[in-house]
Amino acid sequence: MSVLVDRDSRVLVQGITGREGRFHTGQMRAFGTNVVAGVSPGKGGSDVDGVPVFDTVADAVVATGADVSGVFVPPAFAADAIMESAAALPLAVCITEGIPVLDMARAREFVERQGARLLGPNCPGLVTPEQCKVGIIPNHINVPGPVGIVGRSGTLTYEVIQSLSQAGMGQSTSVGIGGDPILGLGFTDVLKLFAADGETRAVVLIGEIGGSDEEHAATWIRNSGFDRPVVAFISGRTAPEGKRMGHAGAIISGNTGTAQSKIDALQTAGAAIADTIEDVVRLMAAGLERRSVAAS
Amino acid sequence: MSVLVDRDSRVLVQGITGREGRFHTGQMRAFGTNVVAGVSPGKGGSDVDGVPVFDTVADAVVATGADVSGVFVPPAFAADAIMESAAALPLAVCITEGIPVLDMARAREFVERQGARLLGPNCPGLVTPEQCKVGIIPNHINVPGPVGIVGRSGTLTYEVIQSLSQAGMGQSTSVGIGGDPILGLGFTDVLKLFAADGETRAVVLIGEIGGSDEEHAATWIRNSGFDRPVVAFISGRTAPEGKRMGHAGAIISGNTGTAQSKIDALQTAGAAIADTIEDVVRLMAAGLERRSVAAS
Amino acid sequence: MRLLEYQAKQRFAASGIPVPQGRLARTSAEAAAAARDLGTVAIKAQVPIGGRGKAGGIAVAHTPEEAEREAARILAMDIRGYPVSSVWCETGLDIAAELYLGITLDRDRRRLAVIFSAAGGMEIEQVAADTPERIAKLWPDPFAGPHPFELRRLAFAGLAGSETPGPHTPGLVGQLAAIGERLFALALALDATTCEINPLALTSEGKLVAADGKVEIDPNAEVRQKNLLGEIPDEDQMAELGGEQLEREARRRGLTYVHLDGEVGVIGNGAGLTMNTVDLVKQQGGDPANFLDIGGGAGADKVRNALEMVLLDPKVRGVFINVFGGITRGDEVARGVIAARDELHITKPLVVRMTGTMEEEGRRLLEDAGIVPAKSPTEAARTIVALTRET
Amino acid sequence: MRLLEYQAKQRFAASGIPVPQGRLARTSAEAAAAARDLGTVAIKAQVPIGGRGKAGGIAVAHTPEEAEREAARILAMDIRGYPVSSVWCETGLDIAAELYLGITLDRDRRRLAVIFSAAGGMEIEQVAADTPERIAKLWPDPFAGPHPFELRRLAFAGLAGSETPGPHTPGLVGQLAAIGERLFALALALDATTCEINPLALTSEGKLVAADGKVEIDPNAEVRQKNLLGEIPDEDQMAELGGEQLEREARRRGLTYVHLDGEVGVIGNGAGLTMNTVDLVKQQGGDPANFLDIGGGAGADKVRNALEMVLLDPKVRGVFINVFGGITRGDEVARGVIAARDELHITKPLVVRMTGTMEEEGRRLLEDAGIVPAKSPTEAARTIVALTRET
Repeated sequence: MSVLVDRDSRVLVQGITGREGRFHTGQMRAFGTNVVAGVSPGKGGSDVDGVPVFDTVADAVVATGADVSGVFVPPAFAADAIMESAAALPLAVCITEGIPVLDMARAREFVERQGARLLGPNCPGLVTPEQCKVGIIPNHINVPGPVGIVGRSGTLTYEVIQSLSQAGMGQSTSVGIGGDPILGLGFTDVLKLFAADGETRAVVLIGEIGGSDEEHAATWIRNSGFDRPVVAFISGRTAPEGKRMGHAGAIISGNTGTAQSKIDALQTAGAAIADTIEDVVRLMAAGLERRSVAAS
Repeated sequence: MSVLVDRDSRVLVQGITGREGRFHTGQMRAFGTNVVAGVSPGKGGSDVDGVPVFDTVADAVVATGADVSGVFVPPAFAADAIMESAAALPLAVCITEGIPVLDMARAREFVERQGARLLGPNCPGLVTPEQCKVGIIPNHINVPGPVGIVGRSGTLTYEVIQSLSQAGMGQSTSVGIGGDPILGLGFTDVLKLFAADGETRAVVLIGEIGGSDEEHAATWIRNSGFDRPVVAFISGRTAPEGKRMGHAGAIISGNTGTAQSKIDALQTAGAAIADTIEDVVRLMAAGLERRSVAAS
Repeated sequence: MRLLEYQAKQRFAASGIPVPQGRLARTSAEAAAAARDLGTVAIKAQVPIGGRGKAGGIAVAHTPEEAEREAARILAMDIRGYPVSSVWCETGLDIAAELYLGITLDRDRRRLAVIFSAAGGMEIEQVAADTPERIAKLWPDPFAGPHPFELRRLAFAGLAGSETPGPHTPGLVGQLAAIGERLFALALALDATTCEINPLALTSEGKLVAADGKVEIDPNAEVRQKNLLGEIPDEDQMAELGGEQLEREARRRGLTYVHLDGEVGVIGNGAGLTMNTVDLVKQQGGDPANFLDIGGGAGADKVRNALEMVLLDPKVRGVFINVFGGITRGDEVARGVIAARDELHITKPLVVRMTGTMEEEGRRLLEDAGIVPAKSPTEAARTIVALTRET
Repeated sequence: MRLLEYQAKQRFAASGIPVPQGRLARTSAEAAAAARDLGTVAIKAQVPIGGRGKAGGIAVAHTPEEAEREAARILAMDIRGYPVSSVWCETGLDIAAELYLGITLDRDRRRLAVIFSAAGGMEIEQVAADTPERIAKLWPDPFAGPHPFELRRLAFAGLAGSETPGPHTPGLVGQLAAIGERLFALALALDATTCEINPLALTSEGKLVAADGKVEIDPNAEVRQKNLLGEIPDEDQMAELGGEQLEREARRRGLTYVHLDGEVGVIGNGAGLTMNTVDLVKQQGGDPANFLDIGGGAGADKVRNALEMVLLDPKVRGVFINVFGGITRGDEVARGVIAARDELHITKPLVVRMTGTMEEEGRRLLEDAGIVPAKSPTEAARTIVALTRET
């Protein structure tokens, strides 16, 4: 089992004729992802390494039944691409970094009204090992297994995947939610998906300073009675405080957002707190052990 | 029985301190309507002839439980007043004439998203005889009975109410939907409400040239198997054709909108077509007779 | 309110929609000067109605002398009741294809619709009737406006099946999406219920240019548009609805008046009731002179103004005033009728049918003033038709 | 990017938000001239940080001579690392009350929030902490913006319980709704993540005036804002993030750099990984010199630029480059590191940890160039800390 994508996912790539789009289409196909279509306005009717290209997402969905889109479109056009995707299919995964935040506020609202889902932007995407990858997570580090991973930082998520895989702990699905101020799926959304997935036996949550999504996830874990081991790793503990955004920012965000507030909240919710990647591996091994003892 | 308003309706008046708002609040109360509150920004805490005034609709709803609003606000501010109402209570009745049409396109969308209802704008409102009146339909012409009335033209609707009342045929509810290009409830919406009201035994539909709401209502009558007698009266048959709105208007509206297309559609749907108000009375008497014979 | 072609094009240009270079001329000398600067020009009559080409209101001039001659000829014309007071002198375009892009209010969808077709030009309505698949439509969210992806989809849909230009004509869809976005923003900014570019010319260099422009402003928004737009205050420079002199005068007076060319003047409150009053006069064998709707909540002044207006028409032999008061009050109407009769010394028959809000007060005032109110609208119609026959 | 006070106020004024009359002066003579025209003025240092008042960066001058003297004094200042290059000379206000109106990005709600309080001024954060009921908030639909009724509700809520001004101070709620609508539109037009008026002064005549202004532009939107705004291209006139010279230089180079004042240079890809790299260096007993995130998809040029930047800091004794390739490719990173070392003649120790996309190609390039890649991030951290201790 897995969350969001699996071997039946039919993936479309928006921006397939761009440098990144083309390269990572190749990587995704090498991984085994079923890339059924690409979209590049004005290039409909052509193909990229055998993948048919369409002018619009709507056309591509009608022709190929695509149900997930990977968005590799430059920042100025990416919010529009996300909306185009959300108007036509249920899950958009946006890799693009640098999208203006007010564009994202609108795109996010649009996605919600459509009843669609968005992962990202500025995220590495997601992988269900041996089944489907959408995004840019390196291919060779993923091994199937019982651990669900959800992280804000892309590269730090890679570290955790790799370390767990090397230690023999495979993943159900690894999800990078991205680090932008305005995101689609957040920690809590992904935890809920893991909670509904019988095969995900434990979860790693990789957070960082800023925002309060980790705090909200901690509250959800506590209130929902989520019963699987959670290992949490928060980066940025020695980083200096970010620039203040004037009074307005302080009024809105209050005291949340520091590494300590996140660690405290997650600890209170029963998560094991890792100080290093090595800790993540150790704590997860212990968690899985405990859980299999409990289950036997 | 009745539709939309009855003796339990708690009515609020937006613009209660204006000339029309104040006068018609008096008329509504004389009718027996339970006017529980008025709204006039900046005049919260005062009262109009004993009706408490609030600064915002939200405040008024919290304090008084108002569930219908009559909007008597000048055209430049009326769309905003409709939205304020729709954000806080389920039914707004907008009397105001002359609201810019693109303001209404937005207000209409907002009302729909809120899951609220709007009657009007530029409409006379509605009356459930001896129970509740919201709007400006003259008080003394309304008599309770089995006929549901729905009309676009306010004054023509008054004519029909008065003539039916004088002929001894009372009304369940009389609803004026208004004549503006962009409206809240249309003919079909009100017909559906009448269909769900056991006490409404026959319906008068008062249409006029322009738009295609009468044609849509005819289609609905035919397709839904609406089984009660419908008498239709369409005004503007001798009026000259309206000004053309360029190619764009012709492309959008095609051949609908003439009195003849409306009469044809309603006749095909089984409605009796009245040429004069006297005809309406005669045909309705016949319809009610037939129906009571069928019921006995 | 309809903008003249040149006013529409000035707005297009300010919004970033390409238009041909042009100059307004109110005299033939100004047209000659424009031709000296611009070279070969089309001279186009500025009137707020279509069909001016067929009427001879457009000419091409290759020299300043020719421009002067043609402008003089056109400025002397009267096109379907509109005297031509200015011409627009515009450089020609090398047109490869004529497209269509328009925005209009769609009552059924309760939104503005954006319409696009690769088959533009004067036959567009025929295209819509015969091959509706060549017409692409979009109904944008009224708060968000059209998203770029929606405009691209509209463009690809309207170009599908077209050969020249086809959906992959380089740069075409991008230009269409940009122009569509700007035209929609302009329609919102102007409170336009119609905002149309036909033809939207594709030049042989592959550029889209608005070769004509039609903009109608929502009458309910004219007050705020006059405030916002400052530069369209001049009534004689403004486009007007309707061609007849009486309708212009009614407009000046702020009245909703349609001339019908009969003998019975008709005044009602509310469009439906007034239309029905016209119908009633016809049914009784009379010939309505006009449709005049005083709307909701009219006071005595408006009623007086309306009566005066109706009687400006020399063919009118009597007036039928039909009022069912809701927001309009009987006493106010009565006061207006009495004031008008007395101050304007009206001797032609007046039949007043009045009921509804403040009905009793109104009837009493009329009776006191010697005007007998009619009992029913049908009776009133019968009476006025009889009285106007007699005279 | 933060606008200076006067830039924010110019935008406010252009949007119809009242501001005091003022004039920018870059010299004391210009300040004297401004005082001659405007009378008594406040002379305010234009620096992109708060606390300038406490630092002595604001003075009131009653005469041109006083203005000249005070301007000369302030223009010679350096406020928390920012040399003062201009002062804003502004007429005083007769202030009856200080209100607060701000717009900021709310990550949790994923929208802009509008915040209003009758209790404005420097203590607003304390008010928010102690009496949150005095702070009213609104999260407008990102497509529709705030509706007037929502702004009125916000205003009445923020004024509830306040005595002076109270909710029924004549004209106050209307002014607040208008200013709120304009400020929101301005935030959208500027891509601002913060757009704040504090204090929003209520004058003794009952008019609201923006007595200060703070506007932060979304860094992701700077490109399009520079295009749109034309008039803010001048870097030295522009407000900048961070006070240190190195951070300015990094900004000039387009790099995300935070100065940390230690000895180990840190370069990573992705904010999370880079923060973790900083954490790792600390955990190994080292002292990070900086945080430099090359972001996603950096090519060889960006890596070279980053290395050069880190080494501009004379305290840096060695650099730890930590790259986990996703969209970033190992071969590109390797090429950048090698080019930088060769062309800049770097002799300080470099430890490169590289894995992920094109990892093998990258490792091979590094090894061929004589740079040994580290096996794990922890090992790499241990190595760089050891190497920088030795030197």
